[in-house]
Formats: sequence, structure tokens, C-alpha cells
Amino acid sequence: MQKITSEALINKACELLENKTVNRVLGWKVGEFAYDITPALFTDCDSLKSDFVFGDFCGANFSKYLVSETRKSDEKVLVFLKPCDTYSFNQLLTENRFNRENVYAIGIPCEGMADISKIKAAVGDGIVGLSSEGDKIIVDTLYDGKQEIDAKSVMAERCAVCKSKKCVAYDELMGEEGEIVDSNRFDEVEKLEKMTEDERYAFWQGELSRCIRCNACRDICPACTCENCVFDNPESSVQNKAISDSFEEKMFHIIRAFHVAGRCTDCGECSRVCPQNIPLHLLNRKFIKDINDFYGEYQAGAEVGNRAPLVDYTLEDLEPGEALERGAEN
Amino acid sequence: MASREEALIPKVGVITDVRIDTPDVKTFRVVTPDGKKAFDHKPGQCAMLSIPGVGEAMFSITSSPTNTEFMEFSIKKCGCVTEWLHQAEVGQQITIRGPYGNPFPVDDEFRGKDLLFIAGGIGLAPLRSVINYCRHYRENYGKIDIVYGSRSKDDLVDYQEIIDEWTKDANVNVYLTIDNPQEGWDGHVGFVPNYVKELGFDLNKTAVICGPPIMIKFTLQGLVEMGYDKTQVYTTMELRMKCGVGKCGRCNIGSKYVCKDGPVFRCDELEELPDEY
Amino acid sequence: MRKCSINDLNSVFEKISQSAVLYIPVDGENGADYKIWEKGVELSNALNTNKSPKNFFFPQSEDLVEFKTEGKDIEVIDIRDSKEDFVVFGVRACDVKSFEVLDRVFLSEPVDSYYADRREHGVIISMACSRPVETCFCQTFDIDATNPLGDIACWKTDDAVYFEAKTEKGQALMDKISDLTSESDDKAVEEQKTKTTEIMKRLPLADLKADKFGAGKTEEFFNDPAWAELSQSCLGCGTCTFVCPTCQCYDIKDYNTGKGVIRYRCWDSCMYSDFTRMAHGNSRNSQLERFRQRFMHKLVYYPENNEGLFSCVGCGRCLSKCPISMNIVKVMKTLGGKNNG
Amino acid sequence: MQVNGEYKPLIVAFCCNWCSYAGADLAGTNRSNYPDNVKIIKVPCSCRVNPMFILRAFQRGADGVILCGCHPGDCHYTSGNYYTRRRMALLFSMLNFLGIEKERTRVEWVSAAEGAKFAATMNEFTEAVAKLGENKRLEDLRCKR
Repeated sequence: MQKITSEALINKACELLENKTVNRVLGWKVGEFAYDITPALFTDCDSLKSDFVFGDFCGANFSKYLVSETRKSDEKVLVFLKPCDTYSFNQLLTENRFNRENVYAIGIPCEGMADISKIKAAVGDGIVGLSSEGDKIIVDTLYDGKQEIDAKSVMAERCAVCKSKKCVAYDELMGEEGEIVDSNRFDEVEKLEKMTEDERYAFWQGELSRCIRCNACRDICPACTCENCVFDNPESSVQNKAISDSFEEKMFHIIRAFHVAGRCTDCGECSRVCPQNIPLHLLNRKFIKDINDFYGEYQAGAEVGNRAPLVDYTLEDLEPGEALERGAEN
Repeated sequence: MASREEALIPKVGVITDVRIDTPDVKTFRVVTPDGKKAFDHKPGQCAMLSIPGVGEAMFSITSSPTNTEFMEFSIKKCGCVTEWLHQAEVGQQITIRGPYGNPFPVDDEFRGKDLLFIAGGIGLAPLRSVINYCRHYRENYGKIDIVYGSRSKDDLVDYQEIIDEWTKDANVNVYLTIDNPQEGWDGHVGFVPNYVKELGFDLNKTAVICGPPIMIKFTLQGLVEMGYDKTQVYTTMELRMKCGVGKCGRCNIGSKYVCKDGPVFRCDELEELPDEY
Repeated sequence: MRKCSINDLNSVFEKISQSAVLYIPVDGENGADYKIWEKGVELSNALNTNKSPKNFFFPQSEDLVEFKTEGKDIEVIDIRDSKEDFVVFGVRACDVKSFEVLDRVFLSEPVDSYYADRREHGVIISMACSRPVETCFCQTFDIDATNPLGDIACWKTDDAVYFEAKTEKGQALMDKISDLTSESDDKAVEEQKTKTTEIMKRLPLADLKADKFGAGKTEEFFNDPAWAELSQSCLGCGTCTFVCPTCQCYDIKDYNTGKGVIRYRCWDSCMYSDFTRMAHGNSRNSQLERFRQRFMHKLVYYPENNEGLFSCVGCGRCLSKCPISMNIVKVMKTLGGKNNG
Repeated sequence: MQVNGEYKPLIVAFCCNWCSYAGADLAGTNRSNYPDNVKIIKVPCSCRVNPMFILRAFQRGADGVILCGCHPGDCHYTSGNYYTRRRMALLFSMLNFLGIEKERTRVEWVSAAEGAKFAATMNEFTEAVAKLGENKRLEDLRCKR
């Protein structure tokens, strides 16, 4: 799927390392299999050449790593940002979470990432090789040999409803400038809104009761950058690692989504990392959709310095009762 | 199933006496509701105390096993459990379970030896149990030297007992020190590790150190410089614990669990463990 | 060895569920998980469940004891009650092995009565693997996926299921289903074993060896500079520990219900920043230390305390679930040298 | 909440110190009736109410939660209730999205002079919640044993 090649990015990174613009590179590192890519820090050209990769499984958003990475040194770190990552980047800058001076950002185009669980569902388990050829992905399997699948059909949900192919922040852009896309990303939310309360409750009960409270959704989230999360703080009275099938997971997910409401850029990392495949992004998107409906279109991270809707108000805002009535009309 | 023993289910204990030792240390006397000692223990062992709804924490038993009537715990105020305990009054019930951990080898390696106890601050709490045990069975041990230091005179735990009892024993020498000069203090001033070096003990002793990690580190260094072998030196440690029985998985240093394999370690054993303390 | 036709498997399930709660792996929208069998519930063909079956013996959260307080008084209420009998069907060889790893922790003195009670009431029917996948590396730990342990071992072919009792408990259950099964030779089973063994040799992780690790290796690996790189992008979430069948660390917490205090325990993760946090400090302050603890525990500390048994069974869950795709295989290969596997 | 075998909804009302709490006071001095199963929690400003408070109330057995503050424009701290308005609009919409009945949550602006309105609001809200019955969707089973 990806049009820009690993080689192009490696060459650029090596060039910037050699001319001392940066002294380290945040990038994707090859794994054991074709799909288990790990975010890594590269400091020399040799390791970039042997281990750096950019392809269909490089979904990891590096923006959040910048918070800790930029504190380590005053020298610049090179980061590659896909369009959706640039929104997180801007949002973190808006919240003064890292020093812009310490980063050299390269915007790269993205054609969408593949979802390995969709591939496994399509071709079965036992994947021993993967390669990309135009719009096709060639999968080598243990049991059924080589199979060809349509890349679009295994694209990650968040990419299938991509909101923007435009990089909104960078020092340098590689490839072509993309466009903001007319996305249908709220379709799933609307579908749920149209259900009855009972149906919605049954849906979410089924989803959230699978939660194992691993905190991966929170820890990956580029908007969750509190130094000490309320759910980790023994003095907060809500620090809790239990699941109880009745309440704790719901509270965790409501509060998690609420804490990032108005700041969430809809990058979709929460759902990508969920080991239980809970569609957590739907909670965030509901907030985004409501914010758009109630207070006017707002895209977090579109620009640096925007005032988030929840720390803002107008005298004519909608009453909470009216908000609930609007929901009921759907 | 209910008849089965379960380590994690505690007994009820009653606080029958609260003694204010220092501005932030209190000593609590605990018995069962029918006035007995909750369980027998050996010097250096610990117990889990808890206040339902607040939390549970491990404390070393400061009273000597020779005391068959009650247990005492000297507790410094530093977290939510200890803060709650510091507000507790006589008659308050808490829960107690134990005893946990390895004791000091008072009936084996310590027998017949000259003993050197070195404590800093609240580090006296676990040592008081051993010291009083050895004083009780005085004939089994050689000379006893005790070096104890704290920030100030007011921060010396069990000061009254030290002055009234320990210093009056035959063949027991007590050396007290405080970190900074203070009015009304005519004793030694200076840090414990330096004081130990100044005192220059002979090398035929078995030493026991307890105090803040940094104090343990420098005192041990000092003893080694003086010519002590690490097999002669014991210490007792503390890490976060939840179960107390080596299962919950957090108090390990390398493959050793402080709650089960410790808290008492001989310093050469400690040497073999990774540096994670 | 006894067998039943694949078409009779549901009758076997029905029979078993008459005297015990029966759990079987069932396909869901996002992979398989254990569910209670009832009529109409179909057995999954998936290799492994999302969550490991350790939950049956060591549930993610469980109440330990209750307290009632009045004034200065406390009443301790033992709320333990005897569990009902249950049967877990379709446990893979790796997960069966994980119970041995857990047993050594929970059944060593002092015995954990909550775990022991569940263990006594549970019967494990294992299922041999016939379609291992790329993330499997049970061979590394000398586990034979074609010949699982458990109370009863099972082999499923296209047309039949073969049963072999491995323990007295298993034999007792076998007796209960004897009228639904018939005596059989092991020809089909042996065939399947040979075939699967051949596939196992072709797995990408087939050559991974654990020889370099084990008891007495603390010094060699603890200060390895590679930990920094390995742990560099670790998020500190608990995914690996919670999907792991052998991770057994737990937390004990109190919960005030308004009517009393329930002391419960729940899974905890050594990857969490508050795992070792005390009022006056933390003995593992950085993610590097916490990351190192997890893998050192599995590969060195645990074997040191348990006659060389590793606390990893190669089930591969962490390989597919870790948000950043960092896992024990990468750790073993990096620390042990690439030639190791 | 069961009272003498009869179901009565437990209502938690967060009231701001400056307007709504005074409004509740006035309802009392005026002898206006409102159900005794409305439990009032005084907060310095409606804006003090963290979403966690609302969830906590449900967890501990509330069947309905109502938040009362000064009328928009009248906040003692100038703008607190404007923030409340946005937050609660989003939170309550989210709760409804998760299937929590929308009648269980409400925001009402009650001034210090509106004792009658306070009583009427509480009566009406309690009645609406009573129709739904016990809160089962945001309950914590541990608290109900």
C-alpha cells in the first residue's frame, strides 16, 4: 500500500544524522515476522540500514514518544510523522508537552495501514511472509501457501475512514502534500445512536466486559500524557486494577475518553492496541461528533494553539437537557 | 474449605498501648481481643498490620520474642497506613497476620559471639527485638556493642529504654550519636558510619546493621575497610509487600523474596543479588 | 484410548455438563474465548484463546475476606466458600504446562487456599495441536504440543475425538462418558502427531533455544546494556502480563462497599509504575528496571527457585498482543545472541 | 433503594453553595415538600463536579443524579457554570450513548430565590427516575450485596 519506500526514509535519516541536524531517529524497527514492528530509536546509519522499515504495519504514532525523548537531550531528534500523527503532534505542542526546538519532523504520506487481524481472518493463521505489490498484499502461509489479497479489504478501520491525508505539521515534507478527506468516520457512531438505549447498553456491555484493565489504550494514547494518571495514583481513591464486570471498567473507559474529549485527534491508536479488540475509538468519536454538533466543527490538532472546546464556552451554549433530547431524536 | 488455613486472612488485634517515641515514631502494643499475644515469633521477623479500608503493610516486630504477653511495633509516620495508625487510640482494633520472614540466626551463628548492633533512625525497630532477646539470654553471647544514631536527640527511638535498661547492663556498651549538634546533648555528634569507624571495633564480632539504605551502604563499606568480612555482617531489608508469603511477586531482589527469603540477609548473600535495592 | 465420533462430541459435552460446569473455547467476533457450554454452543477451532485459562484458577479479581467495622471494633469474616466442580475443555499443551508453573507458586507453603480449592474442583481436558502458527514456540521449553498433559488428553481429527485419561480425576470423568465413547487404537492419533511434529519443525521460531538462560544467570544478564534498547519503547502497560498464562503477580486491595470492607486481590503487573512504589520510594523506578524484572523473572529467577523450570510456555500470546510488538522472543534473541535462535 | 419493602429511587443532588443549596434551604423554610430520598451534596460551584463524582454516585447506589447550579450568567465565580454546561452536556450524552437511560441524569439551574422550583424539580426528577426503577446499568454489584 505504502508509496514512499523505506529506502527513501533511510537515506533521508542517514543524511540528517551525517550532517548533524539530528543525533537520533525515532523509527519503525523490523520484527520477527513481517508484521510485528517495534518503535525504536536509531542513532547510526548502519542500524537504520539493517533494521529500519516503513510499510503496511507501521501504524505506531511517535508523537507521544517525543514527550520523554525531547527531555533527554537538547539535540534534535528526527521523527517521521504520518498525516494523522501530525495532528497528535500539534495537539501535544498546544499543550506544551515537548519542546518543538528539539524535534526535526518529517511529514510522510500514508496510504493506510493494514490490520493484521483482518489478514489473519482472511487467510487463516500461520503467516510466515508478507509483501506488498501495488494494491495487493501477498501473504505466505504455513498451511495454504501463497495467497493474494486486496489491500483495501484488510485496511485498518481507522485508515478506511481516514480523516486527513494532509500533514499539518512538519519541518520537511517528503512525497506529495495530501488533502483533508471527506470522511465517513462517524457512521459507526450514528449507527449506535440510532439503536435503542437497551440495544446500546447490550452492545457496550458486551464490549466493555471484555476489558482486562491492561491500560494499553491509555498508555499508547498521545493525548494521555499526565505525569501521574488518576488511575495510578493511590491518593485519587479511584486507583483500581480490578475488573468487576459491573462498574470499574465502565468508569475507566468513560473517564479515559472524557479526559481526552476535545483533545483527542482520533488517531485510533487506542483501538489498535487493545488486546481484547474493544472498539474504544467509538467512545472518542462520540465526543468528537457531539462537540461538532453542539459547539461547531472542531478538529483537535489541526492547528497549534487552538482552545479545546471543554476549556471554552459561549453564552449561548446548548443546555445538557437539550443535548440529551437531540440524542433521543436520532 | 473454610477450615483450611489461609495466610491472607488476618486475625483481629487490639492496640492496648501507644507510646510516643519521637515526633514521627510511635510504638504500638498489640494483643488479640482476649488479651493474648497474637502469635509467636523470632527476632527479626515481621507482621502484616492492616486497617480495613485503608491498607495493609509489613512492619518488623520490635518487641522481643521473650515477651510472651504482647507484641510491639515502632512505626514511623510516612504513608497512608502509618498515618492512620498514628491517629489511632488505645482500644482501636486492627488486623494482624504473620510471622513472616527469616529471623536473625540468634540461636546458631550468633551464639557465643561478640555482637555489634548498628542502627540509624527507625532502623532500631527491627534490632530492638534482637537486642532484647540477646540481653535476655545474656549468657549465650559475648560482649554486646550498640551504636545508634539519629537526626537529633528527639528522633532517637526508645531513648528511655536505652538509658534506663541497656546502658545499665553489664558487658553492654551503648554508643549514641546525632547528626547535628543540639542543645542539651553532650554525646557524640556525627553520622553513624563515621562514628563506627572512629570507635574502631575489633574484628571478632558479628555485626548487624539496620537503617536507611544509604546508611547501610556506607556502614557496610566502613566495616569492610576496617577488615570485617561480609559473612560477619547481617542486615534486614524492606520493600513493598502485599502478600508476605512470596507469591504476589513484588518484593524480590533477583530470585530472592524479601518477605520469604529475607528480610534478614547476610551481607555476602546480598552481594550475590543484583543491585536493585 | 477411547474415541467418539465428531458428531457425538456435543453429547459428550452434554454429559459432562450434567455434573459440572463445562467451559469450552468458543469463537467470537475477535477470536476465541472460554464460555460455558450449553446447547447450541460450538467448539472453536482456534489454536488459542485470547485470554489464557489461568483465569479459572487465578481469577483476575477475587474476594479474599470481608471486614465489618463498628467504632473501634473489627470483625473478620471468612467469605471463602467451596467452589463447584468444573471442567475446562480444549486447553493446549502450553497452557496446561502453565498450570504447573502456577502450582509451584500457589501450592507451595503456605498453600493458597483460594487457588488450591479451584484446582481441586477443576478437571482439565487438554487438546493436542494440529495447526500450530508462527507465534508458537512451546518447543523452546520442551513442551510437546502433540501430546498435552492435563487430566484427560484429547486429539481431534476430521471425524473423531480421541481421549486418554492422564490422572485419576481424568479417569473418573472418562468413566462418566464411557457409554458415549468406544475403545480405539491410537493409529489416527499417532498419524496426527507425526504430521504436526513435521509442521513444528518448519515454524519460524522452531530453532529458538532457552539454553542460555536459567538458574545462576543473573549476573550474566542483569547488567546487559541491551535492556536499554529493548525496553526503550515499552509503554508500561499490562497487556503482556495479563494475557500471559504464567504471570501470577497480584495486588491486594480493600474496597469499601458502604456496608463493609472487602479485601480482594486482582492481577497486577510488574510493568506498572506503582507495582513496587512505597511511601518512601520505589525500588524499580524506571521502565527499564520493570521491563527487566519481567523477563529476568521468567528466564532466570523463576528457574532458579524451581529446578530450572522456565516461567514461559511459548504460547505466543504476548507476541501477537503487545502494542509495540516487543516480546520475550525478541528479548531472548537479543540477550542470547542472534545465533541462539 | 428499598425502604420497608417498597422501592424508592435514591437521588443524589449536587448543589452549588451559592444558589442551589440556598434554594434547597429556602424550599425547607417554605415547607415545600420534596422526597426525603434526595440526598444533597453541597459543592462550592457546579463546576466543582468532576464526571467521576457522577459515576461514583451511581456506583454507590444512586438511581438518578441531578446537578444544580446558579443560572448561566449568575455564577459566583463568573463562569464556572458555563464550563459545567459543556461538560455535563457531553458527559450525559456519553452516558446515554452507553445505554444509560437519559432520564437518570439532569442539570437544572436553581437560584437562591427559587425554593419552589427546587422542590418541584426534585419531585419531578424523582418521579421520572422512579418510573425507570432501579439503576442496573451503572451499578457496582459489590455495593449491593
